[in-house]
Amino acid sequence: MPWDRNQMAERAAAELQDGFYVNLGIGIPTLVSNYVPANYNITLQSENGMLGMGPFPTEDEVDPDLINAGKQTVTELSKTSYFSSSDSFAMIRGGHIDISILGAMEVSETGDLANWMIPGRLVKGMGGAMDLVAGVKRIVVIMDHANRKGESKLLRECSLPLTGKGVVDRVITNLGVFDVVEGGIRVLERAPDVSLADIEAVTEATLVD
Amino acid sequence: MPWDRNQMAERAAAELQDGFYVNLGIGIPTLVSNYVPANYNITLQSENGMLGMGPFPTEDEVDPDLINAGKQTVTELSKTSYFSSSDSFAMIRGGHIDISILGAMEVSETGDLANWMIPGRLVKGMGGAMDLVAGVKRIVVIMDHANRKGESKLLRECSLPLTGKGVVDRVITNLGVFDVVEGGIRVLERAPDVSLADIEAVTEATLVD
Amino acid sequence: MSKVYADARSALDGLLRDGMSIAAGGFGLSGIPENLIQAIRESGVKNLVIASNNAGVDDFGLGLLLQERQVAKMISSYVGENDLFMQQFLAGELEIEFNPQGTLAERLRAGGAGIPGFYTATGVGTLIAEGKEHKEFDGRTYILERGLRMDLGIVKAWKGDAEGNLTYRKTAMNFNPECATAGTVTVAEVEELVPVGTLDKMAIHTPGVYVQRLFQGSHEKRIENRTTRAA
Amino acid sequence: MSKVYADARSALDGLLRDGMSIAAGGFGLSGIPENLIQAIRESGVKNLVIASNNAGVDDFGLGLLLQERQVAKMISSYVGENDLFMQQFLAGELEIEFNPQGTLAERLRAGGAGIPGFYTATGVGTLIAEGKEHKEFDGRTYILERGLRMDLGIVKAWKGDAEGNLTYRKTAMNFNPECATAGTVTVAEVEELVPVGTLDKMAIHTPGVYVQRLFQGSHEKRIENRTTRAA
Repeated sequence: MPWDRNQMAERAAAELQDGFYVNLGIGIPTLVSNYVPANYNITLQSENGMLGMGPFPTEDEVDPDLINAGKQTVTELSKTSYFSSSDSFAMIRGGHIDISILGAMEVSETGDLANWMIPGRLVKGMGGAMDLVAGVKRIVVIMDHANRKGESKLLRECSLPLTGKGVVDRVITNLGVFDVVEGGIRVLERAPDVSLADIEAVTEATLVD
Repeated sequence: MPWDRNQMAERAAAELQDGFYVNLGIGIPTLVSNYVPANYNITLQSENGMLGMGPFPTEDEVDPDLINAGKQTVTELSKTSYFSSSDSFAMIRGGHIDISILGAMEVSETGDLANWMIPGRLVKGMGGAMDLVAGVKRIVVIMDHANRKGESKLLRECSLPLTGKGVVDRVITNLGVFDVVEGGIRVLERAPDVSLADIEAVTEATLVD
Repeated sequence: MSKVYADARSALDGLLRDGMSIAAGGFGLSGIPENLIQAIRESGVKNLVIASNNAGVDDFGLGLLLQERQVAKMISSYVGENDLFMQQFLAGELEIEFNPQGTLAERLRAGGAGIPGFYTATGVGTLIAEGKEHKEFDGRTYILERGLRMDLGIVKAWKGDAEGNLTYRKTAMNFNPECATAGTVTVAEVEELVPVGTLDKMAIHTPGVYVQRLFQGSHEKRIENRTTRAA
Repeated sequence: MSKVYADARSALDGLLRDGMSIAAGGFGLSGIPENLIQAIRESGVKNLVIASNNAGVDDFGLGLLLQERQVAKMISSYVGENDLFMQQFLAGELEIEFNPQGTLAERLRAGGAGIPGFYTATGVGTLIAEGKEHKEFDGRTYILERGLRMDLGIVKAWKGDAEGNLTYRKTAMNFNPECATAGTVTVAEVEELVPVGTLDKMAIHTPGVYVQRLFQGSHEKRIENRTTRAA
């Protein structure tokens, strides 16, 4: 049985180690924070200028001066620090963040990532995604294995404009966990009752042992 | 009669305008702050990371965490702000400081400045001088017109390694005030009872009208 | 020689002209110079080139300038919240230069810091890198990005004093310090004008040298994406 | 997984090796990591490459490492206060790479910020520019300077917490924030270790992500050039 959104997020949480500094993308990646082991000291970075992001506020705590990179209201923690945008991206670009977990439209077998632009559709912009994939030590993608038409999102080559070239380390889909390795994509784990044939059927990328 | 150190500093103070942000070099330039008109709001920058430098401390006020670029103990003012070295030189390099008044070993008629190194002598380093002359909007030099051997320090070309090329706007010496202009050095003012012939006698640089 | 003005309109007096470039602080609707944007709208100045991470929403923030068709070009990282933007863009009335968010922040910092260009790995192998100089350092490829110096910086701070010293609050800081340094002239609006000497000298995020004019404004501080949990 | 160590020696355990590069905070003798320098001296590690604005004085600061001939190369802007330095330099035992002060600060910042190179007008037309790439932007000539990433950053802060958040005091800040970011691993000594949450969140000059280890030390804070006026 393929994983659902929460199970994918739970699996992604296993990528974290105690003491990690983590940047989570918008969407499913945001759910990852729900599955961090209680005894871990994980620090979330928000690229608009905050290290140590807390949970969403209660209605009473809402503060227009305290938002995350998705422009959602958030809260601070005792360890929180604030800084400017250039300082925030110095932290990201300089490789000081341990891991970023991001959504994707497409990932190629060489680790190319496309998640910001569909030609012919309205272009909204890349925000901080290009900086994150270029700068963060380890990039893990969470995405559905196939799109709504049933077409593989794990491709030989991305068809969409790239966010970064050769940047993805690991992909977690509803079908399993995949590493970008020499020569293609290696199946690391399969979701319960998902066979290798099930994966092969919806994977365009070269699968290697 | 040539100006003495204090008179040179007093003349240099006339280069300041109300509201100016100013960086003063070590030595005679430091004396300039003694001659700022009382009704002017002048802010001194110290390149080790301070805007709004106050006077030297009383014995009771001495603080090892509060020094200027000459490593002298200083004080803060109500308007003072502190920042890191990269932020300090961003301010300098970015052209946000209105004027820097510096000492010199040699100045050329094209505005080259030499004030950091004498070959064959021990080299101590340039500190922030190269950044100041490259970044600050206006560079005024205070120096004796001639060295101890009576040789001109206002030269056709500098003989010493440069601090900056074509960076000096104005030179204040014990004999007068000089501007670096197209074609050479223009005499702007003479110290009391100093004749043009007196100046010509100790000036190697081309003097122009 | 006071830096303190009564309001946005007087603080902008003599500074605006058609075709000028403006760096505007804010991320989403947080920490945006609301009063200055409104005054720029009322001035009627046209053909602006604006560097700002976002373009506001249709009826707030920089969207107000789009409503009046005052903007010729935006330099931004994300404009997804603004439908007016998209209409004018598709109609060819508005140019957009997308910059990765960190590249935009660093370009503004560099412009303010006298650095005309720097190398970054961000965007290598993407559309962003096209036409830019590529250079290898220690075996990795980087692209050259330019510092951005703008005619005017407009920023919003929490507290400020008559010397122009500014301090921001939480994530409303965002691009404001960079925009303050990138502006050849910078005008700041503050929530509270405080006496000189009352700001913490170790927490002045924008030293007064960067701010030529400032005023105390009133701020709606609209929330774009209110997200809460149960109490 | 605690970042807090008992003292300089334990905080450096396993981090030192001959020939490594170290970025050391401080300007003159102000804000220098006194305890870490002493512990590095006691470790006996050799052939160090040290980026630090100054080289201390003969018997304090980095001068202590010069005494033991532990330094192979200094990257500094001014070393005039140190006679030992000059002796070793003239004897060919010590290499010096002079960097303009602002260039050194920006190189350390750039290294920490993932920027491998940037252009500056500082030093154009001087010895400093020799052998460096020159490039023209908007009619002015600039030289390419490289980002500096160092194996170890050693810094001294005023207050720090167990998360590694640091805050500095007055001009003792100087190069410390840059050295913290430039170190692949950074160790901080603080005057006072305070509970997490007590530092002003808007005045944390070095966020904890940059600091892997820290400890509370005792500090002599020697004054190099005591200058006073009459009371």
